[in-house]
Amino acid sequence: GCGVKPASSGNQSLVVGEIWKIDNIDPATNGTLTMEKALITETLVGTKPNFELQPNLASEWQRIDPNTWKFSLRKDVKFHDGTTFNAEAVKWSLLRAIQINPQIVSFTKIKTVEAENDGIVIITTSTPNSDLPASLHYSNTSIIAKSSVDKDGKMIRPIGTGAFKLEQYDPSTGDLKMSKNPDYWGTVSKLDNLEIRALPDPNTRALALEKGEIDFTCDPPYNELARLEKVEGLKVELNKTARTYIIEMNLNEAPFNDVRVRKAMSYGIDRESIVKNVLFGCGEAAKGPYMPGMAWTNENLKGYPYNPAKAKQLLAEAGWQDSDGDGIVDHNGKPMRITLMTYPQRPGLPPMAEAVQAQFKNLGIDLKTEIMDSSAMSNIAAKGKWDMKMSAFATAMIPSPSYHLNILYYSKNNKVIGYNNPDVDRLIDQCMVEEDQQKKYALSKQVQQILEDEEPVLPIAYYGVAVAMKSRVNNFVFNPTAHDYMLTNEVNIKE
Amino acid sequence: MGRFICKRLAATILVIVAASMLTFGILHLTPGSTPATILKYAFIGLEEIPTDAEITEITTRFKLSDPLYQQYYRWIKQALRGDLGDSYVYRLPVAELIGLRFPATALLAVLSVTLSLLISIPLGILCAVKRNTFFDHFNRLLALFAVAMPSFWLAYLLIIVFSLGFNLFPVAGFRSLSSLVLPCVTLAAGMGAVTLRIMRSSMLEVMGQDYILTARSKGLYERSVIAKHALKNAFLPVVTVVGLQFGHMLGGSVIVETVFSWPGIGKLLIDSIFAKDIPVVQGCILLIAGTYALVNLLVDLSYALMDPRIRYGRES
Amino acid sequence: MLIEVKDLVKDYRVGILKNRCVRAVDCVSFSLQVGETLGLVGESGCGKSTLARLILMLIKPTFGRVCFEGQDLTDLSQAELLKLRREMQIVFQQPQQSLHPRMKLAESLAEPLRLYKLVKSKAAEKERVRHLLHEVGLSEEHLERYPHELSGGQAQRVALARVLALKPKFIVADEPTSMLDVAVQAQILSLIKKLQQEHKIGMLFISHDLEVIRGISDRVAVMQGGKLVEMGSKEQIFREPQHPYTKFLTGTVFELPTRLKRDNLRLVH
Amino acid sequence: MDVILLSAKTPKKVVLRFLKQESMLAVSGAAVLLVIMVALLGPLIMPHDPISVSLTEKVQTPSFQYPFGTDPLGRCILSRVIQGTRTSLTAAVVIVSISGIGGVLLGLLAGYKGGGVDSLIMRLVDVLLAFPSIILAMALIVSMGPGLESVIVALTLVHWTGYARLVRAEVLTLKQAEFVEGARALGNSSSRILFKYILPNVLAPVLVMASLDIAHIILSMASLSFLGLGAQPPEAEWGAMINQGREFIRTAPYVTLFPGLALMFSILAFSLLGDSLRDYFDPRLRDKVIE
Amino acid sequence: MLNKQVMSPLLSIRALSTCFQIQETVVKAVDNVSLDIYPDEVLALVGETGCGKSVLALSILRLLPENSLSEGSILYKGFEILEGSNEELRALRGREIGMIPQSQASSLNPLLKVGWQVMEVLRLHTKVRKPDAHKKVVELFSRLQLPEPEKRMDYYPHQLSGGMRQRVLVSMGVACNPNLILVDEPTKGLDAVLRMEVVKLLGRQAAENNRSMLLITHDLSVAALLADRIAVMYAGEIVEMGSSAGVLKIPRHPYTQSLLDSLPGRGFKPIPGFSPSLSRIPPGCRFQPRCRVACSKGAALHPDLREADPNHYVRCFHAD
Ligand SMILES: Nc1ncnc2c1ncn2[C@@H]1O[C@H](COP(=O)(O)OP(=O)(O)OP(=O)(O)O)[C@@H](O)[C@H]1O
Ligand SMILES: Nc1ncnc2c1ncn2[C@@H]1O[C@H](COP(=O)(O)OP(=O)(O)OP(=O)(O)O)[C@@H](O)[C@H]1O
Ligand SMILES: [Mg+2]
Ligand SMILES: [Mg+2]
Ligand code: NI
Repeated sequence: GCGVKPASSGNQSLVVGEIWKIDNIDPATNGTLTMEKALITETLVGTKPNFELQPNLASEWQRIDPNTWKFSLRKDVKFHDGTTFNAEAVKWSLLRAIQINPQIVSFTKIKTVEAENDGIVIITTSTPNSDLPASLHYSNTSIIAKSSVDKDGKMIRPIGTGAFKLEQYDPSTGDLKMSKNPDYWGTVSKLDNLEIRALPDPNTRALALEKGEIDFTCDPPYNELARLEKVEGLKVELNKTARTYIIEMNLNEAPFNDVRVRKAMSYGIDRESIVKNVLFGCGEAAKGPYMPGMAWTNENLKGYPYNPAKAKQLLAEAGWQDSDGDGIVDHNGKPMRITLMTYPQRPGLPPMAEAVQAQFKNLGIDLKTEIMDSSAMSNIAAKGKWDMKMSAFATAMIPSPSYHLNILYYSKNNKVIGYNNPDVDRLIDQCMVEEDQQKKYALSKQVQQILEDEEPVLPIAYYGVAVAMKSRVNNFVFNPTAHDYMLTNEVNIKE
Repeated sequence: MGRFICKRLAATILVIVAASMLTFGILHLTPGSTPATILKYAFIGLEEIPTDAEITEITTRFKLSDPLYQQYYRWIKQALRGDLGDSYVYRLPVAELIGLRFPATALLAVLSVTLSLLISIPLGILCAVKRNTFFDHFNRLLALFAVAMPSFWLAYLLIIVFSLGFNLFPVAGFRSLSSLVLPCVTLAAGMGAVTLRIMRSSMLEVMGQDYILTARSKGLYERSVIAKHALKNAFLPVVTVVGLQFGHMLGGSVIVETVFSWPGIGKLLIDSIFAKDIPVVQGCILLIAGTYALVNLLVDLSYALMDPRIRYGRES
Repeated sequence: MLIEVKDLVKDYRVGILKNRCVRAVDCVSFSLQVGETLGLVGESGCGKSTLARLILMLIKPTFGRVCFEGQDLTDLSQAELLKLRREMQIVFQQPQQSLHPRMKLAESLAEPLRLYKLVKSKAAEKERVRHLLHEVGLSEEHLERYPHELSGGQAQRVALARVLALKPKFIVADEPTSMLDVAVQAQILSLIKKLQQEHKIGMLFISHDLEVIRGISDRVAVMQGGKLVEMGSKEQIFREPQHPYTKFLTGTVFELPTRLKRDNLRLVH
Repeated sequence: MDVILLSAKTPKKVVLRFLKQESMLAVSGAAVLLVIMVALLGPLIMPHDPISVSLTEKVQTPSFQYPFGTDPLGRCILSRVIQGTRTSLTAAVVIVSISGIGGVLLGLLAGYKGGGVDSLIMRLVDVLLAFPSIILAMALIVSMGPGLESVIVALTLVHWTGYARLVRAEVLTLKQAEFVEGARALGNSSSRILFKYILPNVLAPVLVMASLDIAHIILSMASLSFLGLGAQPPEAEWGAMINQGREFIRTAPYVTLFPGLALMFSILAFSLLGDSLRDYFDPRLRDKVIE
Repeated sequence: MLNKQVMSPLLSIRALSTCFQIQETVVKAVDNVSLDIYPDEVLALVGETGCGKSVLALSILRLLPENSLSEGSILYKGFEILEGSNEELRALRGREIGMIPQSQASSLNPLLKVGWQVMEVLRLHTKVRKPDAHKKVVELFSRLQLPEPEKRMDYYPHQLSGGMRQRVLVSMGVACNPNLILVDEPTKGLDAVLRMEVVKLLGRQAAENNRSMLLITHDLSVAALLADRIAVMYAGEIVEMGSSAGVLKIPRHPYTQSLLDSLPGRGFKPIPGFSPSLSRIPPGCRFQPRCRVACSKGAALHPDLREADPNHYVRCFHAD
């Protein structure tokens, strides 16, 4: 029932409506696009849907000593320009990425990259880093051929090893056109062409999908999901991804330095209602930092189900009661007035903040919301004069059980929220050096349990991704490790 | 005349330099440390927390620890040599980046100015000629509504009706000629309404002048009175307004570009302001202020071209 | 000596670039006695109004001096000038435009009185305004009107009344009747003449209408292109003009009822 | 021939036109008054609390209880539109009065003093006018952090230039006017001339500009809010409400429709008022019969 | 002069009234005016500002704005102008009846070259080719003694002095050699030198081409110089009409007498009071309140225009 499909004359092609604007196709800084969406580049290490690592361009890896790693490379791989994928290419590519994007050094701690022979790369790190393989899954470490850049080192076009080759990039519109890579080392795609169009406006994406200008997109306006689902020829899937809406608090200051207050607040948030009404079901009420289904998620956490009575009781225990009858609880004559900061780029956040505001009002907490640029928000927080901030935090940027814990809860790393628990620090340390994956997972779960007891951060909901596509789009399986959505070489069009 | 242009150009350049200083200052007042902001927008993602090492790297890479005046001096020195520097975020030469985005905005602006003039000028004239008829009232009412219509709202209404309802034009983006239609109409509506009103009142004013009476007393046909005597005079104020409108259009395009995902300079500027991508912001401001000044210069010149009183000075 | 003007020069910067210099008044010198009327004639744009403004120090001269009762005005500060303003006044050409459009006549007329605290009480002020009004031949019903509700002649009378309220010693009348038709012109001129004689006011009367000048002035000065080309008593100027421009001017005066025959006209080439 | 004959024979057009001119002022004045009344009486006529969230009642279609329906967080849209009137109008009035007074004073100063002061002020104006106003406002708002206060400050900083230019131009012509020169000759001091003679005569165009400017500012605020730079939730502001309802434009168009209509109505009312004031003040359209 | 009276008039106005409606008030600018203009005659229409002179002229060409209404009859060579179609009138304007508008400063289109503006009327009515029209206009200019006529063709109005502009307007009015020229206050606001020039110009024009002219002015000396007959208007109506010499030498109406006395040459004797507002015209003699005779009859009754002497009409009860 939809409009005429564009650019189709027998050969299969898929048009994707991308959710961000596209002004950068350098894999070192925008690897998510080239790796996960355009399928042009690949990294050394891959992940399974449950976030366990698996071989990709590297067939296996070994830690030789605390600072040295040996990666064996896959033999049968060729770049799109026909050159062979080898250790030299990996070395050049990684060093280039490090030089361009400072984040890669801080993730990987790479010091040197050496090609032992064609098929083996030796990587040394500046400090011991048990997460090196996991960090080499990070899309910005995609391996590209040297011919991707000109003689000044300027990116011409990414030439990778993926299932599709970049045919055309229009920097003025941000449109990417890919054709299939018939020499792909894995399964060759059934699609002949893949096209990505930047459509940052959610309404526009929904309209474009309905009109038939695109075949696939994600995150249309949440409220239109139900409607789109009913449109003939379209299907909608709700999925979760490794990102959690959380509220951080300034633990250095009252009232947040009191665990009873934190718990009270956690009980006072009706997560189910938020997910249902604010996110239109796109997401899931959070129990802990990690969504279910990840290898290191502690599935035993009970979370804080909505319980305003208990919340009030906890507040009262902590000395917060409405003594002057103005509807706002107070302690030593000081009413509880707090400010919640958040930013607008994730459309769910501002209305969520308002919902929290309304729910806190029932507890007698006067919450004010402020919406600002996210960098302004972290700047204010860094100065120490803040109460609460809400964000959507990626939990598996690097698929490692310790990475996210280390950033957010390790006392030395996150001075902003001021969480300081020696047990947690010790467990995270152990988790980071531990070689055995299963033991790592267990340590992580232990930390998660402590976090549930102390509630230094309020998890609200797991981030949901709504994928909307033509019914004809076949074999799309959502991969939760994706940043937004991830296509695979399996996707094709039903005839 | 030549000296007039020279002096105007010099003044324009001074104004642009001052404007660039102003933006430079404003950007540095923005909360959030510059390196962290750049990191978030260009490298690590909005929600990630920059580490100290990353911040140091960015600070030294872009020489952000230098005092403000040094940074500005460096920028202006480069700019005078024709080099606008490299974008922090896109890591492309600013000139190239702007070169990519400007044509889309220019195309949009020029087309919508043309469209709005093509419609509003004849309508304005007709309204003046048939003043106080139904035609006049209807068009003035329409113009009033168009002025009062927020462009983003109009844009959505147009999309719903013409893209979804009648499936006539693409929803967004800049991929074919037909995708020009809706953004152009959106931008042209507001401007056209203003021009129509100015044209009408200017025309009415001119029609009351003595020389129109003279023309009529010669026995001219009414249409030659309008075409040969009234029009040219009535155009003078319209030209100024069109020049000013052009500036508004550059501003208004930010909104239209957002709604229609139009890859133009307005969107680039706003994004760069957020990202503290100073070279790009400066480049865009330079371009916008320059274009604006150029348009105004052209307006002045065409004014002089149209009006002999200015061309030959007032004294006889 | 009431007024003494010496080598007065005024240059205007003109053009879009303000780079060209126009000499509007060029080295003008003359003097004026108490109670005397000097008529100033000259074609349009020859610098008459500029000269008037210069004498009253409404604009600064480029060069030259103006003395009022022996006091040099050129070097005075604005504050010192303010004190002298009461003694020297000006009446302009455009009757309607020389009154504040948003002030009722009562206010306009009371203003000079208040400015120089010439009256003690509200009642005295009212009385004085009424008196002034009668003096220029207007009735009280006009007090509540705005300038645009008056005819040109009436407005010009109000402007005159305002000036007279101060009993100045010197008045510049800058073409006060050129916008009025003959009948109204006669009203204003006779009024000026009457008041001048009553109050012994020295006057510089500017006009380009020789007939008017002839009717009102004691001495006549002729201006051309910013320069004073001839000056003398009325009789002198009209009977035996010396300067060719004066001759030309006086030659064009129409006499009534000299009927210029159309056939005669053909000869006047 | 007399009045009766004339009005009998002339097409009614003639009479009607003049009636219409007055009625335009009356209608727009009434519309503006309505907006102002809504703003003033806001809390009294709101059926619900404009900011209390009720997630279970989100996006309900207009009903007896919620005449304009509810927004995505279950708030009464009618109440929010009314609250939005207060917000927009207050902000617009604040902006217009501060920028208006500032601009007028600076314009007076520049026009009357001339010379260095004039050059300084006018160059500043030129610099501010080198960018489209909305872009400058955006840059300022980003630097101050989004929010209504920032919008007010930014728009004030941007808008005074218009008044300064207008007033300066008027002063330059008025300075030459005979009645001002006469006042000077009469012995008025500079400040008295400025405030008593010149100011009253520039007020009419300033008033016209101000009422057009209110319309313009309401629109600018809405645009800024639309881009997420303006009023922040849960503050009710039309632009922010439209922005919020943006995603619902097809499933629940009333979420944007009513704030949009309110926005349009106010802009329409104020621009119409400005127009008719301009006509009213224009001396050429005034009764010119003189005795 | 007498033989003119027996000729049939070129333009014959009968009982012409013109009103304007301004909001609720009606301004009766021309009230029951009847006059004739004969071939080869200059008729001067004098009267103070606002008495309706220009409106009368514009009524003849039907160039008044929408809010006006003319009644009565204007016959031009037997053609009823008030009932003519727009097209008929258009053909009349410029070709048969020329007009030299009131203000030289604003009556020329500032954006067009003056030569072109004059050529326009020529080419419109006479279908001459462009070069011929050009030649003809240069000739006109030189006949009107415009210095360097060839060069002036390409000048814009603001580059000419007032007198030169006046001459351009004259050349425009006479370009098609119309039978009747309406000249509206050609000397208003000009200084003495320019005034003389313009008068000479018009005199020459009338004399050389033997065409009729309606000369509107409030300057009696100009009227005296140029006119064969003079009509004096007061508050919308004609109060005295007669030969030029008759009216100026032996004025019959008190208004004319007072007007002459207020001339500078006669010692500025002003007329007391003001003329009535055209929207509130008193019932009796309109000049009565200011009249030196000021009879009681005039206070209540409105006098008719009577022939006091042969061909000398006066609207006064005391004209004999
Ligand atoms: N403010 C000014 N700036 C520049 N030039 C001026 C200015 N005022 C007057 N002029 C010039 O000075 C000359 C004399 O002007 P002025 O007004 O004194 O003439 P006038 O004799 O009063 O003329 P009119 O009879 O038309 O009033 C003119 O050439 C005029 O253009
Ligand atoms: N378009 C118009 N609308 C209304 N009233 C008008 C219009 N034109 C003229 N009048 C009125 O008609 C009356 C006569 O005006 P007219 O222009 O004929 O006077 P005039 O005798 O030519 O005076 P002047 O010597 O000033 O030119 C005046 O009271 C004037 O206000
Ligand atoms: Mg003058
Ligand atoms: Mg007239
Ligand atoms: Ni009588």
